[in-house]
Amino acid sequence: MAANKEASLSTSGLPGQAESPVDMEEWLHMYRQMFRIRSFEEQVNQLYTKAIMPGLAHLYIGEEAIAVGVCEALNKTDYITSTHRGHGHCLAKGASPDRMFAELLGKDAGYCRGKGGSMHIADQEGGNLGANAIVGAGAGIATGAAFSAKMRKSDQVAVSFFGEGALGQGLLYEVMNMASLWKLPILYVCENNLYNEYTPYKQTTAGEISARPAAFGIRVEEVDGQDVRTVHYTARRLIEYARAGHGPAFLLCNTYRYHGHHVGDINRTYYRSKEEELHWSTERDPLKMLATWLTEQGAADDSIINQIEKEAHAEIQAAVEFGIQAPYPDPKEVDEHVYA
Amino acid sequence: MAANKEASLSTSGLPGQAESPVDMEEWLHMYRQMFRIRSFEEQVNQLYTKAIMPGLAHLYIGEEAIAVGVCEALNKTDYITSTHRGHGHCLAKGASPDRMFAELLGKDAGYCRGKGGSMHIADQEGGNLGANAIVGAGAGIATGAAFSAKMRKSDQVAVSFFGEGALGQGLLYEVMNMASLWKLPILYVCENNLYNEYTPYKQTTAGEISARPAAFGIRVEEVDGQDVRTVHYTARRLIEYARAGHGPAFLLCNTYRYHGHHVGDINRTYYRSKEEELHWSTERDPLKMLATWLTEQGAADDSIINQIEKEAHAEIQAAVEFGIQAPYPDPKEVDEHVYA
Amino acid sequence: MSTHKTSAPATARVSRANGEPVHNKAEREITMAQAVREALAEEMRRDPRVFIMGEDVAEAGTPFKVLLGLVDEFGTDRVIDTPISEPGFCAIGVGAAMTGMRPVIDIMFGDFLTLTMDQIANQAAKIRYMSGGKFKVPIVFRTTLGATRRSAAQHSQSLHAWPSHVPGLKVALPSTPYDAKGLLKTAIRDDNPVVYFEDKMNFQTKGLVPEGEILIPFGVADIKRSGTDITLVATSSMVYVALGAADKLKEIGISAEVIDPRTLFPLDKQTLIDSARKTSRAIIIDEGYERYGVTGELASVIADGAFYYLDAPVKRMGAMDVPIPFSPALEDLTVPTAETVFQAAKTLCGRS
Amino acid sequence: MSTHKTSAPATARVSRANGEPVHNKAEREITMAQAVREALAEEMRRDPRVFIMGEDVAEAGTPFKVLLGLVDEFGTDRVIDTPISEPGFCAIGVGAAMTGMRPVIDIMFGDFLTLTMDQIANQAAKIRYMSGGKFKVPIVFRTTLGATRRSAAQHSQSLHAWPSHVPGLKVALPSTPYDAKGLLKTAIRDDNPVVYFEDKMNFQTKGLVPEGEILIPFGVADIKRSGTDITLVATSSMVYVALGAADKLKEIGISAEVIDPRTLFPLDKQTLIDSARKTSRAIIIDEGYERYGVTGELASVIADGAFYYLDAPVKRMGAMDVPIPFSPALEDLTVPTAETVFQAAKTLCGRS
Ligand SMILES: Cc1ncc(C[n+]2csc(CCOP(=O)(O)OP(=O)(O)O)c2C)c(N)n1
Ligand SMILES: Cc1ncc(C[n+]2csc(CCOP(=O)(O)OP(=O)(O)O)c2C)c(N)n1
Ligand SMILES: [Mg+2]
Ligand SMILES: [Mg+2]
Repeated sequence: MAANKEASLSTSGLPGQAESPVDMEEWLHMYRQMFRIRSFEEQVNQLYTKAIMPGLAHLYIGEEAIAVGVCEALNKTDYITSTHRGHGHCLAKGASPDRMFAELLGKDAGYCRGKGGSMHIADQEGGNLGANAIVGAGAGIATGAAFSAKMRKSDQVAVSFFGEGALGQGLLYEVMNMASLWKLPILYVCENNLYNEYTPYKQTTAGEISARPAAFGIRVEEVDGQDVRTVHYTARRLIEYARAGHGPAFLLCNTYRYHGHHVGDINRTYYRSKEEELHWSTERDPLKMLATWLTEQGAADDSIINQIEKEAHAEIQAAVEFGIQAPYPDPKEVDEHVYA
Repeated sequence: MAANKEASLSTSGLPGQAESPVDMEEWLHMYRQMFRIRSFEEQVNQLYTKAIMPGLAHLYIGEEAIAVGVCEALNKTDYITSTHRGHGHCLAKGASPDRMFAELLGKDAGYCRGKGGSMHIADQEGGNLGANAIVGAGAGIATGAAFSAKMRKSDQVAVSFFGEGALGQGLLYEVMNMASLWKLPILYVCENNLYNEYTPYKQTTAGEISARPAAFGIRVEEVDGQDVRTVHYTARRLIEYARAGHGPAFLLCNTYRYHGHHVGDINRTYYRSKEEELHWSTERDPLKMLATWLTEQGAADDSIINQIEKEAHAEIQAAVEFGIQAPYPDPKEVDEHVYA
Repeated sequence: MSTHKTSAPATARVSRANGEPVHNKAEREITMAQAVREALAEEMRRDPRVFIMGEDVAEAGTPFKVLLGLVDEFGTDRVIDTPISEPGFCAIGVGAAMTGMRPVIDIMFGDFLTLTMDQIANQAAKIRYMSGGKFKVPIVFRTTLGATRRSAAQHSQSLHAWPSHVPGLKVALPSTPYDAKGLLKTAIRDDNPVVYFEDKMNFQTKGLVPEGEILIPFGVADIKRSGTDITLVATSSMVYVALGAADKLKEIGISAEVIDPRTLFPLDKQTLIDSARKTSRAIIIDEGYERYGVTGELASVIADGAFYYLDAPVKRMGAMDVPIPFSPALEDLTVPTAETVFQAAKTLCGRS
Repeated sequence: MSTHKTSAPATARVSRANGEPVHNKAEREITMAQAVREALAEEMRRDPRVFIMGEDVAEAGTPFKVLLGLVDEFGTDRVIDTPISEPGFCAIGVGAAMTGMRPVIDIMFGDFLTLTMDQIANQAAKIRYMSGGKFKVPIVFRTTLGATRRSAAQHSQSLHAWPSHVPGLKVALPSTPYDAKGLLKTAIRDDNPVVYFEDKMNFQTKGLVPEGEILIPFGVADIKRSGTDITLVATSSMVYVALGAADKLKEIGISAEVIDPRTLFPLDKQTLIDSARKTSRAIIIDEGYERYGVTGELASVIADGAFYYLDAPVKRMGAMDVPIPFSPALEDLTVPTAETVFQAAKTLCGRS
């Protein structure tokens, strides 16, 4: 417990002497990954605005450093579970944007044959056990995956991403308790973007967030979720800790969603100010922050950054096209896949 | 939070200079109350052994100091919720043993007209909102009662008694969070008797119990649950705190049940040793501890104690008789009271 | 998406054949959402014990905006935003109801009933009986049902069969703004736990609703359209599907009677049975999963009560027994439509 | 207490008319509890992916002692005691099932399903479909049903109608030790979530069970007794009630056929319908609450499928629609008994 306490106070996350630094190529790769997510989400927003996309979607824009920083610390065979705001996690874990768009558009080529849509997007081969439309439910499934990994001695780790709203669900405490008792290889990643839908999290969350997992004997670290380097180094350390059998860890990431709770949430002033939005998107943007640092380090310049962005943009553009062109599932699929 | 931390370290519970001491008559009254509970439960055990009682019952013997120490700090109009091990709470809050036995025997004169039985015993006029057969559920109802008291500005406090097993239920964290956010007048009383049924609580409970409510910003104190004086003084302080609008509090009481999980749990050596049982019943008995102290203080002697016990015993004996003689409900009652 | 079930008339002008007290108040055309809001506002004005609790109910007025404005009138002490803790705030509601309050608990999506069944079915439903009639639990759980919103399997279910199964609960599911207002006011005044379902697709459906007091007694079905050849029993938004089918049937000379039970418990069995005895044919249309749900219950009530009068087996049309798919190409296939009901009715009347 | 529903024969010797593969293994008389334990032990020996998780399942072997001894053979790594966290350990089961394990999750009392419906109905049931068939969730939720144990309203329910309503789930409820073993082994090998219900009152009921492999296919009803005059469809311990009624009916010259569906989903509709067509009369006997539950479903399946053959309406006998009372004087009244079924059957056969 003393160790946890200390850990929860660490906020830098940058490597200590024991840790091997990440090389510049990898940071550039992470920049690309973050940009792909942003680009993907901007397309989603457009698809919605143009009434091409059915239903709703919850955009991850602003939070990209978390999914990327964490997933880059995972192996392909490791597991993640995700949330209603799940496109970023899915891409970061390695899914292809074309099949993702197909899913979001309800097409047969989608990861779930169009049956899941945005809120249930998954990448079954890539270790993404799925987004979930029940707040908190992914934490249960991820804990089960970690349990399974431990039983099978597979050396896999599970990561559960969730918003701070999931702290309201009792399930989370039940599974954190068991994860701690049984030293399961799991990392709980809490994305605190300050709002549960339209309600500020301070109105819904008593005490200190980091004290909650700590009370269950779980190692906690709190980081700036906009700084992909901090997120990544800290995640590496915690994932290593979990994989080594020391038990679960909890990574609290402070972040912000730039857009509405979902694509249709346009008038937001009754719950948050335009100034606050502007502050985060200009001063605290994870892409800008990494680009600036890379430039300072001499590892990138405008042309390198532009090149990455151009390529990623083209890829996403092609993926949207693929999704739009893809056919709908055959009506007879409607009662297939209910049972194995 | 710092204050909570400190509070959670306090273990004496005896009055500080600000607090008015309890007079000796009151301690004698509490002795009587504890003895009535013990006597009641011994009768329950006999009724079960003689196959007079239907179903099962969970005896409170060994834990009497908690119900009595806490309930003596409450007003009649205050609320409590209770558990499957609920006879002690019910008596301590002021219920009559005759109608309680009638309930346990499924008779019409019972508090619930025989429809509730041991696991749903309640005292509707006495503020006991009921035992509950769903572990943890009482904490939700009590939090609701506290919410209602606050809305009605009634100055009432609610107390939720539960075993440490209820720490496994996510519901508890959900309602503690809301109680803390909204500063509800509620005291959570955790009776840690070391076992969840047949499983030692250490196998089911990660981290430190007291850290859990503290993480939600709730004031916590941990006491020796066998020492009614400590329980009572601490409860008084916390109930006052809650009633004054400072918010919820959590009282962790370390205790032990002398009998099995339920009346039929006879062979217990596979989960706990006879030595452990003996240690608690001889060295840590709440009745003996209070009697010894009263004698030391010159407030009681053997004859006074014997007199109290004789009277209480006679009362309980008469109550059992009442319960046995009382008629069963009329069969036509079976579908009455489903709806108001 | 052309088969969207809310090809229901924008204005629902359906008869109210029985049950309601006669009133001579001014009627206006308002939406279902407005009717719900009006019922809540009136009851909160009337009775200070009534309060609303749930996620994003205050300033946001729920994601469906149904409660918009209530917080302005009643304040955040009576329109209370909660954490995302459905079991927790339902439990708080139960405790508050036992101790003198009359909570209206908002469960955003009916799919989240899965999280709250202990509070609803083991606590709220049983406390009165378990206490031998000493406690009462006057609480309303307001939630939603209904598919075709492209919200996929965990945000589209119609789980009203579950609470309907449980003694101690009452279950209401209005189809029109009029019924929404009248049933909700009755629910709030009922001394028992009521689970009240609104179809998310109907919030913008309009209908005539009187200003001020209307109370619709529970257990009184409403004949939304009279007919002689076949009985269509339909719940919630399926009433519009049934009315659409009735229009089509009329064109081919079949006169369909459309009955809305309005409350599943108490259930107005007699009105259902009488209609089926009269028409000798019946179809039950409900948006819950077909198996082990509402259609089975209503069909067997009719098959039993009208046994000697039926010319054909009672037909059941529920939602297809599959988790609700996201893809529009699939989702619309899972819910009864005016067309599928029309075809079934035609066949049942021997006109294939 | 004389009407206790387990006036069932201590040894259940009922025919197995159809469905099972022929076997020539040694049969012994064992209890239902032993049959369950044997099925689990055999499956755990066969497949290292199978494990058991729940409250007090290891050394205590559950409060019903059904699992006694399993921990000795398989250790605490495969027979796992949990905290009192039903939602939590069901969720862990789901995640484990998705990633290569085959959990058997123990939910002590069926009443606690209220706490786990999200994991069972929103997660386990839907994950395969929502993933377009990419994931599978091979998990068994083993739980209990049945009243008359004087355990009152929160420990006596028979909530099997709820999971039966939900597509994606299978539901099994054995009546005999033979069926208990065969259905549980099938459940564990099924690649889908199965909710498996045992009646707490039947754990000591004995019956002939072969050693080693028996697998009973899902969706195959068993004719527990053949007859010609009336069909009694009965589930779980109600099979004994029906058999008791059949004995009494025989004395007055009425030949009753007793059918146990054994699985509610998949449901062997044809066997039910065929029997009712043959006998022209049917009663459904189930211990769940009567309304909106299993009796309604089975009655309407028969009323539909045997419409032109029935001489009387299908009669439903479920548990009385009340929370289950504690008092023995009341509790026994809430469950069908051999006598009440006998009377109903007599009346249905026009022999009042
Ligand atoms: C159990 C449950 N309750 C309510 C909802 C409705 N809902 C969807 S997202 C959301 C807010 C989630 O907030 P948070 O967890 O912080 O995630 P964020 O949207 O901020 O990423 C709510 C209340 C839900 N999907 N599931
Ligand atoms: C939700 C729920 N799960 C399981 C049970 C079965 N059960 C009854 S008492 C009990 C143990 C409770 O332990 P604890 O809370 O420590 O109370 P104690 O019996 O020790 O007083 C269990 C598991 C239950 N009644 N409710
Ligand atoms: Mg958030
Ligand atoms: Mg305990």
